[in-house]
Formats: sequence, C-alpha cells, structure tokens
Amino acid sequence: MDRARDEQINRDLLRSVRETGWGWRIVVAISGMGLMAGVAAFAYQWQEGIGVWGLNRPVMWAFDITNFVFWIGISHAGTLISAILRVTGAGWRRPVTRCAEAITVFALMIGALFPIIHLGRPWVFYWLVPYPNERGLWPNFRSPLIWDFFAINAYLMGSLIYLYLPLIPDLALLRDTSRGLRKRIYSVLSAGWRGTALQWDRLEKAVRVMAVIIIPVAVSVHTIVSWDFAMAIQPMWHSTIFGPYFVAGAIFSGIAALIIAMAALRRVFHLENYLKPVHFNNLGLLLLTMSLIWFYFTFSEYLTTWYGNEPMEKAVFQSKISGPYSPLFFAMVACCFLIPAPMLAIKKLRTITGTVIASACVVVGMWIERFLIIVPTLSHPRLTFNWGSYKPTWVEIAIMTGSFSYFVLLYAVFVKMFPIVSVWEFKEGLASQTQPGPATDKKVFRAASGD
Amino acid sequence: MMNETEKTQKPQWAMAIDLDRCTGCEACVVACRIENNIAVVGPEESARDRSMNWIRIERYMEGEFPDVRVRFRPVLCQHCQEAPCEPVCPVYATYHTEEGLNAQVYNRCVGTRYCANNCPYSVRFFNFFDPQWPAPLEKSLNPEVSIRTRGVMEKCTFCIQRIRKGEEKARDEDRAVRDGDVIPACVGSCPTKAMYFGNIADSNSEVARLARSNRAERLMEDLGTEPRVIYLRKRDQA
Amino acid sequence: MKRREFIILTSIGATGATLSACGNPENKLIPALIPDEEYVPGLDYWKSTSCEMCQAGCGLLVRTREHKANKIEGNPQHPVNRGSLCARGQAAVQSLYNPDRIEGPLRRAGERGSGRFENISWEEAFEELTAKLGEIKSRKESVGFLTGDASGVTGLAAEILASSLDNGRLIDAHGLNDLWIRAGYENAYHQPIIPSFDIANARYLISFGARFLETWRSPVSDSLAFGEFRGAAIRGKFVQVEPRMSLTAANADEWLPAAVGTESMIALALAQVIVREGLSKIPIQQNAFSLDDYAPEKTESATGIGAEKIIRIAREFASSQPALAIGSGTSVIEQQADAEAGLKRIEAIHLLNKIAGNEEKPGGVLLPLPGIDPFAKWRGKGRWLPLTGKSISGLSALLIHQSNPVFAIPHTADAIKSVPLIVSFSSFPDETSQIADLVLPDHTWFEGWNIKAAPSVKSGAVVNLTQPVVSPQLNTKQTADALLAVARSMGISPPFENAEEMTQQAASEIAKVAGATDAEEFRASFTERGFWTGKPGRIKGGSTPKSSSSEVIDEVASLAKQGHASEFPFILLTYEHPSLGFGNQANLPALQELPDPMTGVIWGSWVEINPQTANKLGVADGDLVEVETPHGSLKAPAVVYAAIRPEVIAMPFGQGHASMGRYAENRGANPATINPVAAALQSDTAAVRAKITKLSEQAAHIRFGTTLPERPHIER
Amino acid sequence: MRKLTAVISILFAATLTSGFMLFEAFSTSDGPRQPVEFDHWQHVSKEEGPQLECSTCHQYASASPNATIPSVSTCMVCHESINADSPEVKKLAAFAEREAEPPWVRVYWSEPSANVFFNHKPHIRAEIDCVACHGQVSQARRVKREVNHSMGWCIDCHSRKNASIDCYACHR
Repeated sequence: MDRARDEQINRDLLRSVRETGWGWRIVVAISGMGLMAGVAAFAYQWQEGIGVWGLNRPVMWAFDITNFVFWIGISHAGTLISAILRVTGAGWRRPVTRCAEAITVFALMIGALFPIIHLGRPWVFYWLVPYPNERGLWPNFRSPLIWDFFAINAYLMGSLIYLYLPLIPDLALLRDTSRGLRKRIYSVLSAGWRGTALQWDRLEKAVRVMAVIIIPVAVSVHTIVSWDFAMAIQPMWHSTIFGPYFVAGAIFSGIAALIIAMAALRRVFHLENYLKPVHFNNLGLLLLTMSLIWFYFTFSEYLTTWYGNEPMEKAVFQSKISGPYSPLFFAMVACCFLIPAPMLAIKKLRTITGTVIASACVVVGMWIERFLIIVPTLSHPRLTFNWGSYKPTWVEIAIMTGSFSYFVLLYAVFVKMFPIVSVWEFKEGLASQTQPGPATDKKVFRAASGD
Repeated sequence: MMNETEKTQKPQWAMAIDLDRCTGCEACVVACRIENNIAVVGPEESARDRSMNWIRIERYMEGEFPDVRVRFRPVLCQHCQEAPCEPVCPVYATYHTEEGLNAQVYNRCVGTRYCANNCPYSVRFFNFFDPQWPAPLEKSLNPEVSIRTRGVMEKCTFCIQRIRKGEEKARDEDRAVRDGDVIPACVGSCPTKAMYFGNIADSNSEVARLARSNRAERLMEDLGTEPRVIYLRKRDQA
Repeated sequence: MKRREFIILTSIGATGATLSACGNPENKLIPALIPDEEYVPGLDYWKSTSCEMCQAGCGLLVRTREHKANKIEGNPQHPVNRGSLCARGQAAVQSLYNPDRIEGPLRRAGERGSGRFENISWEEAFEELTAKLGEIKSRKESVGFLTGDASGVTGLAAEILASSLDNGRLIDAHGLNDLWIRAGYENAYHQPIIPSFDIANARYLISFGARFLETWRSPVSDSLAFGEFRGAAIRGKFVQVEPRMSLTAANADEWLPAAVGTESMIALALAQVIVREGLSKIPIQQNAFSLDDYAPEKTESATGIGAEKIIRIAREFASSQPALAIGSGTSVIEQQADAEAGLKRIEAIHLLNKIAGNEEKPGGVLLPLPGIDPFAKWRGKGRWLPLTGKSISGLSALLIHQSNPVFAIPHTADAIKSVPLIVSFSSFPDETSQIADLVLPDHTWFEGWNIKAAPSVKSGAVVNLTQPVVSPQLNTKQTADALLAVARSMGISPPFENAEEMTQQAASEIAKVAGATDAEEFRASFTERGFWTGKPGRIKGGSTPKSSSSEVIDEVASLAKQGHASEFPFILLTYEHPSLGFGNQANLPALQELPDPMTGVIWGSWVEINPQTANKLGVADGDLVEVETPHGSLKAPAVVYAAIRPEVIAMPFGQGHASMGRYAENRGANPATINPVAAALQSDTAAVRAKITKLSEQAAHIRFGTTLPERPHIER
Repeated sequence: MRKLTAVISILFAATLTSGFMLFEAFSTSDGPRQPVEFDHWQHVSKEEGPQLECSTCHQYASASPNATIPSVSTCMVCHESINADSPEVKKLAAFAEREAEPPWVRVYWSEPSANVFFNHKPHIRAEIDCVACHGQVSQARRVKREVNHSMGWCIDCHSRKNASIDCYACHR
C-alpha cells in the first residue's frame, strides 16, 4: 500500500478528531440544550412527583416505557449488525461497524435510564440491584423487570467491550499522532498496543469470540424486553410471538438509525470516499428485508387477534384499527411498510437520499409501534368500566426530547474523540482487495498504526 | 380450648358479596376512604382519572329506553391466590401472605406500576402526588393505617389493621378466629348487609358457606387468578 | 401494707378500673362523658352518639383516639340502622375537621354581602345581640328564629328566647316539606299520621318515585329492609314507577317510566284491574276516584305504559301477598290546581294498598306508633311556622341556625336580605352566613349536645342522644347555649343552664315514659348507648300540629309560574343528590369525590338527557347546555342518559354554592334557582317545564368510570 | 512526599473519626429534657425507693399496642402525699391542677415514614424483656435512646426467636 494513500486515509478518518468545525459546535450546542431541557423536566418530576406526567389509571405506562423499548430497539443497530456481518465475513461492513457499535452503546445507555426515570420513587432505584443488606431483602427474580436489569447490563457490558476491542489499534494510532493530555488519555486507553503479531492474533480472536457471544445476548435482551409485556396477562400483550417480533422490530429500527447516522457523518465529516452508496444500498436491502419481516409479524399478530375474536383482545384491536388510536396505527403501517418497502425495493430509489428518507420513516414508525403496543392495551382493561385514555404532558415530551438530544450529544463527543470509521479495518479491507485471499500479513496494518 | 391445628393454621380471609342485595349506594366507598386514609385528589386530578377508590361500584347500563338494565358490582382487590400483580413486582413490594392476602408494602414500593398494569381488575391505585390534608383534616386520619407518599402503589388490604385486631382478640380468648371478629370497614357499613367477611378455611364460616352456594362466582375466574372475593349472582327471575 | 403494694393497688383502682377491668381495653364502648384524665393514649375509645346528617336519626359509634375522632360506624344496637351507615354518615368526620369552618364569632365589617368580617369575642357578640334584640323588643317589632333543629335543643332554646320577646316568630326550616308530606297522608288516611311501610316482609313492592334506597325518609333503615326483602326465601319482586331511573329504580326488577305526573293514573289503573278482575280484598264503593276512568286501556297513552303490562303487574300485585305500594310520584306544578293534585296522588297510591288489603299487617302499611317529644314538658304555646315567603316577611331580626335558605331556597333571599339584623349560627361560611351581620358559629354535632325523637321503628319509639365525642375544636358555642344566654340577659330565667342540662332533664322525662324505676340508672345507660327505644308507657302526643294543607298549597301556588309547552317543550325534574343532598354536604371532600352511582359524575353537576333527545339537539356527552325554565336559567354539562323519558330532563340539587369553603365553592349549578317549588318543598316531587339549548363553550365535566356495557361491543 | 501524603491522610481520617465519635458521644450522652424531670432509677432501682415494676405505670404494655405513659392522675395517686414538696413533684401537681398532661418528649418511636405498626402486646406475651428494646431504663435518671431500632435489628431478633418476618407483621 502506498504511503500517500495511507496518510490520506489517516487524515480523512481522523479529521473528525483533529478538527472542530462550526457544524459540530452547533450540533453540540443544540443537543446540549435539548439535554438540559430533559434534565430540567426530570428534576421537576423528581421534585413534584410523577403526577406531572400524563399517566393515569389505567394507563400507568406510556411515553416512559415507549422510549425505553424504542431506545433498546435502536441499540440493536449496531452490535448485532456488525457482529452478524463480521461473523459472516461480509467485506463491505468495514466502514460501517464502529458507527453501528457506537449507536448500540449510547442507545443502551439512554434506554437503560428510562426504567429509572419512570419510577414513582427514582431515588430508590438501587433496590432493583441485588446486594446483601441487613434487612434481608432481595429483588424479585420472578419479575421481568429484574430480568431486564440483568439483560441490559450484560448487553451494555458486552457492547462496550465489543466497541472497545476493535478500537484499540486506532487508539494506538491516535496515541502516536497526538500530543499532550490527549496523548495521555489515548495511551491509557490503547492499553499498550504495539501491533505485535501476538497482539493482532489475540485481538482477532477476542473480536471473533465477542462477535459470536454478542449475537445471542442481543437477541435475548429484546426478547426479555418484550417479555415485560408478554408475561403479563393483558389483552394483546400476552402473545408468544412478542420475542421475535420485538427483536425483528429492534433490528429494523436499529438499521434505520444506522443509515441516518451514517448519512449525517458522511455529510458532516466528508466521508464520501469511505461511506459509499454501496453501503447505503446494502443496508437499504437489509432494511427492506426487515421491513418485510416486520410486516409479516405485524400481520400475523393482528390477524390472529382478529380471527380469535376474544372480546377483550378485540376491544384493544378495534381501538387501534378503527378507534381513537387508528390514525397512529395507520401512520405506523405507512411509516414501517407502505412507504419504505417500495422505496427500498426499487433500485433507482435505493440511493443515499432514498434510504435516509425510508429510515426516517422507519424510526418514527417504530416509535409509534412501541407506543401502540403499550397504551391501547392499558387504556382498555378487562373491566370496561375502567377504560381510559392518555395524553402526554410537556414534561414527558421534554424528557423524550432530552433523550434524543443526549444521544446526539454522546455521539458527537464520541466522534470528537475516536475515529468513527475503523481505520485499521478499512485498511484491512483495502489490503484484502489488492491481495486476494485472507489477509494474514499483518505488516500492512502495522504500517497503518503508524511507525 | 381449641385444638393445636386450629391454633396454628392461619386463617384464610375471604369476602362474599351478594349482588342481589347490593344496591350500589356507595356507603362502602366512603367507609373505606375514611378508614384507610385514602386521599381525596381533588377535581383537577380527578379529571385526569387519578381519583382513588379502593372499592368502587362498577355500573353497567345496557339496553335502550325504556328497556334499560343497570347492574352494579362492587370491585375491590380480589386478593387473588394466583395474583398476576405479585410475580411482576421487582422488589417484592407486593407479595402473598400466609393468610391469603395480597399485601402491598408501601415503603418497599419503588413505583414501577407494573403490578397495576398486570392487574386484570384495575384495583391498584398510584399516588401520583403526595396526598393533601388541609389542616385540620389530618386529625381525622386513622392512626392505624399508613399515610402513603407519592410514588407508591396502594390498594385494598381487606382492612389489615382490623384483621390484626380481630386475630389479637381471638388469641386473647385462646380460640380460633370466628365470624364477627374481623369486620372490614366496607362490610360494616353496608346498608343492605350484602357483604360478608371471614375465614374461608373454616368450613362453618359464613363466607365458606356462601362460597359453596350455587350462586357463587368469582370475577374473571377463567384467568385462573383464584380470587378471594366471591360474588353471589343476582337471583333475577329473568 | 408495703408502700409499693399500696401504689400498685391504688393505681389500678384509680385509673385502670374502667378499662383494664373489662379485659381487652381496645374497642371498649364507653360513655362520651369519660373525664379527660382517664384517657390513655394509643387506645381506641368508641363513643356513642347520633347522626345529624339527615332526619333519619341513625345511631353512631365514633372511634376516637388521643381526643381525635377518626371513624364513624353505625351503632349495631340501634334499631334504625343496626350497625350500618350510609355514605353521608361515613363522611361526617370531614365536617368536624373541615378546613373551612368558621373559627369564632364574627361581625360584619363591610357592606352586607361583601363577605368581610372582623373577629370579635363571644362577650362582644352577646352584648351586641342582646342590645339589638332589646331595641327591637322595645319597638315591639318581630324577631324570627329559623332553625333546622326545631325538634331538638335549639328549637326549645329558641322557644324560650322567643317567650322573652314580645314578637318572636319560630320558623322550622323543614316545615314546608313536613307539612306537604303530612297533608298528603292526611288526605289518604283522614288523620294526621305518616304511616310506616314494612318493606322487609313484603313480597311485592311497587314504589311510585320513592327513592328509598338513597334519600327518602330513612335510607339506611329502608336499605336494611330491602336487603331482607331481597334475601328472603321467596325473593320479593320490586317495581319502580318514575320518569327517570334513579339508583332505587336501577335496583328494581321492573322499571315503569311513566310520564311525569301520571303515577297516580298508574296506581288507579292497577286498582281498576284488581277490582274488575275481582281480586280486591275490600268492598270499594266509598272511594274518591271513579276507577273506571282509569282503566289501563284508557290511560296508557297518557302514562306511556302499555295496558298489558299494567294488567300483568296488577295481577302479580294482587296475588303476591303481602304486597305494598309506596311513594308519591312527581308532577309539574304550575298553578294551584297542580299543587292540590299533587297532594291527591298519595291518596291514589294508597287506595291501591287498601284494595289489595295491605294495611296493618306485616309486609304492608303500618299505622305509626305514637311519637315521643322529649321536651313535651317544657313546650310553650308557640307554633312553628313553615319557611315560606310569608313567615319571613316583616321581621326586624332573623336568627338563622342549621339552615342555608339563601342557597337552598333562593327565592327567599331577597326577603332575608331586607331584614335589618341577620344573625347566623352557621359553622361554615355558607351563603346565608355571608350576608349576616353577626356570625355566632355553632358547634358541629360532634362537639355539642342534643336529644331528639327519631321516626319510630316497628318495635317502638326511638329517642336519640347526640353528645360530644371530642372537645370543641374551635372558638364556637352551641347555639342552644347561646340562645339561653341571650334569654337570660333579656331578663328571664330559663329552666336550663345549657344544652347538656336540657338533654339530661329530657332523659329523665323519657325515663318516666319508659317506666324506668331508677332514673339515674336509666340516664347512665341512655348516655352509654346513645339512644333509647321501646314502647312508651304512656302516650305523649308532642307538639305536632294538625297540618293545614292550604298553607302548603298557597305557598306552592305563589311560587309556581306557567310555562307554555311550545316554549318549554321539556320537563325538568330536580332531585336530591344521593350524597350531597340539597347542598348541605357539598363541603365534604369525600362526598364531592364520591361518584354519582348512576352517572359517575364527581365534583360537579349535570343535566341528564335521553339519547334520542340529545341526538335531536345535537348534544353530546359532556357538552355544556343551558336549561331555561319560566323562573330562570342555568348552565351545566349534559350527561346522555339512556334511562330517562325523552321529554324529561333531570338535574340533581347539591352543587352551585357561591360560598361554603374550598370544596363546595363555584362548582356546578344550583337548580333551586330555576325550580323554586321543588326548592321550597326540599323534595323531588315538583317538576317544571323547561327548554334546553346547546352552548358552544366547553364544560368542566369530571366523571369516574365509563358508561359502557360490561362486555365491549364487538362487530363480528 | 508520599510519606507526607500518608501522614496527612491518616491525620485527616483520625480527625474525622474522633470528631464523629465525639459528636455521637455528645449527642447521645443524655436523653431529651422532659417537662418534669422524672427519674426512672429512683422509682425502679433505688434500694430505698418504691421499686416499681415497669408495668405499674406503663400498664397497657401487656394489653395493647402502646405501653402508654401514665396520666398525671396516676402519678398523683402517690405524689399527693409522697415527696409532695419536691420541686419536680410540684410541677407535676401543677399539671394535675390544670387537668393537663405534661408534654412528655418521646424517646423511642419510629418515624411515620417507616410505616411501622409496633405492638407491645405480643412482645410482652413472648416474654421479651423490656431491656432488650429499651436498654437500661431502670438505671437511667434521664431516659435516652440506647437501642437503635433499625429494621435489621428487628429482623435479627425475629429470626432468632422464630417470629414472623412477613412484611405485614410490622408494615401495612
């Protein structure tokens, strides 16, 4: 590989770390303000009580858990996709993986906040943690919320490791090319990476092992999240397909989020040479597949409910199809299937712009889907005397805005600190193109890590 | 002197409600509110469907004028033996006691509201805000019952404070509990005497007798929740 | 004896005797008179007293701990309520500890009606009142005493004070309603009695608009009877005849939505069928109605109830023994003739009982046991007048106690406002106290004394004792005590020092009636139980005057106004709210948040409209509508209510307070302003023609629960 | 340099600890001041005193949830004549005169927010010594809180005695 090319790649991919443009500053300022609004709203809720939300009897969950499920869903973008692609050896994955893995970690961090935010008494959230105490009290291991606690923690840990491991060579590159405080930080983070054959060997192995481990963990996380509902006996919650349905929905929304993030990065950091239309095309095809799978699940879920005609299930069903929630329901179908599926199916429309539009629809549609799983069921309890409705307040909307802003902020900071396209993997990809066959010669990469 | 098994076996509390006698007058609703310090949430909060009634009268009106039929059903916590609310609580704030009560421990509650979402009877109430007792209204509070704070779930306890007193009384007299030892506030106030309370494990008790009645049914029995509230169907000729 | 032993023995003897000697010290029923130092913190003391939330006279046990009342239960020994208690009774502690009680005597500081008052001491208050009454006396002008407690201690104290003035006028706040009921039954029975009805033992019950499960005479007592009626080996059948389905009708096996004012036609049609089919138990030549005009075939178009149904029910009624007809129905009152006809209705209904042979037997109509007036010995010649336009005119001073006429009977407000001196004894800042010159707040009945006869029960007469269960919470004074104090300073010496002494002396009188040998012992047990019941040894007639129906009819006629059907196509029924009553209980938060059992409305008022009518008017549930009658108009949210006749709209009393504390104020509308006849009678019986218009404004409308059928409606 | 850091941190820790201990010692050295200086030791343990049982005055402990503080009238049964001219008894007599109860300051209680409904009766029935929960009140001239009634402390004893550790046993 020629040196000039190598340096060009380094320059391009490390530009986000080295240079601070106005675009980045504006994004940080706006998302920072959004986050502050969310934090202020939460502080207000903490002070006054959860009554400042629009919840009521019988709708005791709404925006809070919708956001929780939504963010946990988004988190399936990354790790799962990059792991599957890595395991299956899809070569085009290389510029995409890190971007996806970062989404996972941040979406998980934010998603995991919601179960705490939604508590009536958030200051005692630690009671969900099993720790020995003089009172002899433990959490209830029969509760799906405790399963959530373990599943999300496991996934978060796994995802962090999985994000970190492939980052090490790039951290070393950064260490070697920066000065001052940054250098100190990167040298700690790069954990003594010198690019020896042994290190490469171990890294490869570790990444491979993690890729295999993270797939079942990711599947289990969203399955368990779905069990929050499926384990309950409420109409249209108590469904056996919720596990795969949720996982499919999660991957679906995750890919959509990834496409949007990639498009934004491409634009802001001029990564046109790295994130190419082919990536959007491939991810677009994946998104199309997921859209079809999502539609299949949704169709069978609603068909069986309709055909079963059990009065209580049917009441919830009708509230979605023809009742007060029908505008949202049809918006969901449009956003998740009717708009994206044809767009992605037609090759002409599967451009960068096209996939981004489809993805935006999907993200919105999947948020509505989560809302429609939670609220219509809760507002139609079995005893019709207690039927109710739900309207959010500004506090819930502010907290939701805060969560989105926080995500953007975290992402922006991450981009500022680490190359968002894996430098060594990209180079590995180039090498494997020029030298067909498995890339065993680590010299290339050693060079990449900068000597 | 009662025998040892009678003494050691815990009473199994249950309630029977005769729907043929219940007129829907709601005396029980106020009796419960006063006995159990249930907060009045006020018009603004009531408008947001947050009023709390541990026992409520459900009214179902069917038919068109002039053939309108109205049915009333007092609904309170059914104290299910297979309660859907219990397994889902992550911190054991709601659990099952040896006396068959579905207990809610207020100061263990973190407020996930999962129990309320999984209750098919919608009998769980959440304290969205701290209760307000403008002075001197707080003097009317029952010192035997906890005052709940915001963020916790609450619901019917079968008047646990009265159960404890009744059990204490029986113990003082060295005998098993019997009918009349425990009278929850709603049962005591009922103007048509439509409600009965007692130990269903004692086959001679009134509730056990009524549970065997051919009019006996339990609410949504098909869910397998095994409620401890027994409803006696109306004796309509129709 | 060692000193230590001595201490142990004496301490047990001194403080423990009353409590520990009885075993478990919890839940001991003890007289309210227990001296303070014998209280032990942490223990429950149950004190017996009597409920004064309505006229039924239920016996109560109040649970107190550390000098605070925290729960009221029915007294299980009391013959009226046998341990049960209604919603109003349960909520009564919130009147004792109401945050909006008047804390002490007040003198008006601003314009009348401005609501500005200054705090004064009781001495100043008495001084001022005595001086002013003295002036009025010297000018030989009239002073009125208006009280809702005419038969209790306040009534007697007012009589005593009135005797010290030359022109004292005694006005009974419940008078007109009592007279109206009395006059109706007098028509039916040709003697001044109010019969009692043995619902418990009847096997067939037809009620003509009597809401006996909610508000009629004695809801708890009647509910107990209804429970027995339902629980009997042979289940009784219950038919309710009324144009709007009340809670009582909702519990009926059959609801006959007869047109307003045609209840008597239904009764007579039933009677006609019984007679023509030869099922009558008595010969029927001597009745006032010519029954053949009321044959069900002839009346069905007017009543709206098919002849077939009437014939079937008549047969059932005649063949189910014992059977019972109760109630009085409703009617539109627009002129004097309507008022007279209204009184006639009771007669028609009771003809049915006579024909079916339901009198003076278990499960039928029972003629009442003689009543007891505990104060008979001290009654003067003063006659209690009903509260009418006439009785409050021409007064120089008006003393108002336990009555809120400015709100409840708004057409009297102008006459009251023109009285130069208004003294209110209200415990709460209600509309009447707001226009008073002096406010001398009364104790609540948890803090004061009273003794009163309750309506008799099957087993005998009942006398209730109300006694303090807690010490006075605020700087208030029992009105009877205040009146006696004023009477003393007016120069007479009353036979009693205060209300407590009045009850004690009255108790001694009852001891004589009861034939008790030891008056002291009788008094102790009376005080402990809070009531006495039994068959009086000798009959004491009391001061019940023979009613004069003309007085009622004149008052009603003077208030009625004609409305043309073309202009006012609907009939407005105004009815007593099941828990807020006529508005006296609107300041109790527990009752404000108690859903109306039929509509689920809380914290407000509403107008019930048949779905057909609503459809025609384009009114949806919760829309604000304007209801106009010849007397005025008001705005309230609509409730689309399936169980009401299409031409009838209905609205409960209870809300619409301009002032009465935070829970009652500025909530809903007061139908008393548009149906003055019903307001004057304080009853459900008088309807009025009305029209209804949908408004574009949005209404504050809060409901608990839905009005859906039990199973969701599923289209297959 | 390192040594100095270590010394400073040790000193700091020691100051904190001793300060805390001193604070503890001062704050609990004496119980709250009561309206009448009632001396338990004099009534219960003093050789030449009346040597009363706890239940003589706290007479409802065996029969009710509350042990109860005796009313002044109980005190006056003896103090009408005994030690009637001591200043503290005079204070007591003044209360009795006014038919008022001295505003005793509570020493043992649980916060209302703990939602604990303690009942003395079953504890007396199980023959738990008063000292187990209240410390050496009989030796105290002024009662102070000696035992920390934390939930763990309650649970510990309940488990040892095979008493119920059901939540509803204490909370409701």
